[in-house]
Amino acid sequence: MTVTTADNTARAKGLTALANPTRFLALVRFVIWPLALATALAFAVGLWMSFSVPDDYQQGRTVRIMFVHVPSVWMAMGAYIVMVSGALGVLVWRHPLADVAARSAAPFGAAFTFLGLVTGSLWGEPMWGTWWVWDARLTSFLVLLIIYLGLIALWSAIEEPARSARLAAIVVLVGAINIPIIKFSVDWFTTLHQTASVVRMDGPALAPEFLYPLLVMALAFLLLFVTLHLAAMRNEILRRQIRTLQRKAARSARGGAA
Amino acid sequence: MTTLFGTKYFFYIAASYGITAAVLLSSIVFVILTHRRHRLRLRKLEESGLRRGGAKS
Amino acid sequence: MIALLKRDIRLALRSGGGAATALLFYLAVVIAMPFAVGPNPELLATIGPATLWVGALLAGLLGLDRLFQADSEDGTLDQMLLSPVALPAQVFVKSLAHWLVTGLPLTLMVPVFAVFLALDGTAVAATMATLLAGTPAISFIGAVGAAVTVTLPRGGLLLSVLVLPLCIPVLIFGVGAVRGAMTEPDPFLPPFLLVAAISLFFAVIGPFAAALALRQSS
Amino acid sequence: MKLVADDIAVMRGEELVFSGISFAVENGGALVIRGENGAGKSTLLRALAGLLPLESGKIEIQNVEPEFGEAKVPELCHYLGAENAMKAAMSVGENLSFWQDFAGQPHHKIDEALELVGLAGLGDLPFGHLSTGQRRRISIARLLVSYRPIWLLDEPTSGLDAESARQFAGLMEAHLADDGIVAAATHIPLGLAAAEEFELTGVAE
Repeated sequence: MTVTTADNTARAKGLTALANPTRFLALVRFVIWPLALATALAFAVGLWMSFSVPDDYQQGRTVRIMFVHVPSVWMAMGAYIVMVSGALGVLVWRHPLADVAARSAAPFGAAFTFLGLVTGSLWGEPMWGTWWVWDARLTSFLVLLIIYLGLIALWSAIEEPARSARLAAIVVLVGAINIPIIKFSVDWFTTLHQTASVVRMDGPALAPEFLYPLLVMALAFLLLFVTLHLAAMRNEILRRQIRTLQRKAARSARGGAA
Repeated sequence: MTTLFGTKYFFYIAASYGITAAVLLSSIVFVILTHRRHRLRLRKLEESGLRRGGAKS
Repeated sequence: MIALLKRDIRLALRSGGGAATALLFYLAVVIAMPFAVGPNPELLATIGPATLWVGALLAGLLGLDRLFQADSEDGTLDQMLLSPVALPAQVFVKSLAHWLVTGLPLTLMVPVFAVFLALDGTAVAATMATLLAGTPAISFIGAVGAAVTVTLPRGGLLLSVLVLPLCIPVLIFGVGAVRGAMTEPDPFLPPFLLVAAISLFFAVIGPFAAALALRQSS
Repeated sequence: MKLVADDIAVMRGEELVFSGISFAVENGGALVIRGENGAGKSTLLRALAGLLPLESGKIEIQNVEPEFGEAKVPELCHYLGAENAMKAAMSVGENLSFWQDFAGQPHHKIDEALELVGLAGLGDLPFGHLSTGQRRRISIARLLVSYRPIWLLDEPTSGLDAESARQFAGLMEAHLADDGIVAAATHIPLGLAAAEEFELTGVAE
């Protein structure tokens, strides 16, 4: 079985060749270790660069938090995009792995959103003097976190993967339609209550020596997400196989149909 | 690099990197552990039940 | 279709129906606030509209999980799925019935509650207007949550987690509009129109998404 | 009119419930679907009614009489499920008149239908106060208040005593005489004169 050297961003979702789980599991086993290596490498370089960069004259040392905050925020949104494409895969193309992809992306999406919130609040604290300020970005990420947790609860609440796939896909899409509305209302809400100093989360136009570490860290986060996502998809497929075997064992224990 | 530790911001930077590392590492560990657990249960089921397709991992 | 609307309203008004409980819950929320915050009128006046809005949102969510679950349990949902009438239209009618029985009465009760919360004329008018425009959105978004959780035993909890984030824009613009009416610099009309726009938007999206979800659970 | 099932297979969740099922029921014909529970009798009826997607094969109505136009299968069927589809808080009359308005094609009047199931005069009694047997007969009355040529019945006589079961058999005979079609899943004999039997053996393991 010749596995084309799929580069790490070629998700299994789109390729119909990978529709059946067995070939997908083989691909994951083939790709997972090089990906893990690349992730570790990217993190090493990223961290080294972010610590060797001089202090930013405006925001003092805390700008280093940006190297962690901004990639988390990007990946939080990236995970939701993965879920939306998974949801479309389920509802439109009925791709068997689409739900597996969407379902395994959700926990990491929630983790990155949580990280975005924590690092954002840590970054702002010196300026604002409090741990939480109803700043537009932080607020919309808080709402995104609730949406993620709701989806994770929905996926685990419904026993049958076939049904939970389509129901979760509907909620993912309705959520996706809502995110711009929420973003718009939160921006309006926060600009109305003008806080003392609005911290510009994505920072002023970044001087190049800040941009490179940021991009490398972002790449590291992306590689990590891809690796974890593929591994989580593998776990999900194994979980479903276990479930099928258990039901088969239960049925044969009942003597089965005539 | 050394000047970094003396400043009052050190706490915030350390905290944010620390929490990020904690969350990311725990996700990695979680994924690996569930993978091992599933493979174990799958092997146990294999002896008794019919193997429903899926690569030998 | 009209029959469905009439039946649903009649059912909700009957003793076991959700309408009475939603109104009582709303009363409880509004009464509790002054006790929690203290009696001084200015403070009450500023948080009055917010209390009425949050109460309306929570009371709306309260009755939603039974919107389809009752029909699913007694077999009526099967008949709805079979009927030649388009399912989204039926969901629209059921959500409308839910709004007529929870959202509307809450709005009409605002002048009564205004007395407890020391609200003046403009505040009452603004709150009623925004609630009238905003509570339908709660019913229509809630219908999606109700349809998704129809087969789950404890669906109510999951429904609130799924629906609450989607209702936040309605809450923000609703209360924002009322504040706009009360304090001079802030605008009343733009947020008010946005609330109405959101309601209309979900009057279309909600029933289709809910119908799709109901089809999955047959 | 002929109700035709052509090599249909249905999945419930991830399990294949049955496959390769084919049969046809003519006007005035009745089909009794037998099989122990779990063999998929209810699933087959729900698939016929269009409540469940078919894994393969197809269900169609052949040579439909012109007066039905090109109505789809679900619009030509009455589906009587295990549940009675009635609201306990509403009276019997309100329930039945709701179903008459909702389903369209009014057939018998409410009181007539109540007569036919032997519950005349219970119109304004809340549905919740009835016994299981009476409730079942009211849900049968629902089939009478609006007209559908095809009756899909899932354990129709559950909870009925011998007398009401006989009465129900009479109603079905009347429906068949009126060129209707009946497909019932049950293991209690329905007492119908001419009824094809169909054994559902479930999936060979």
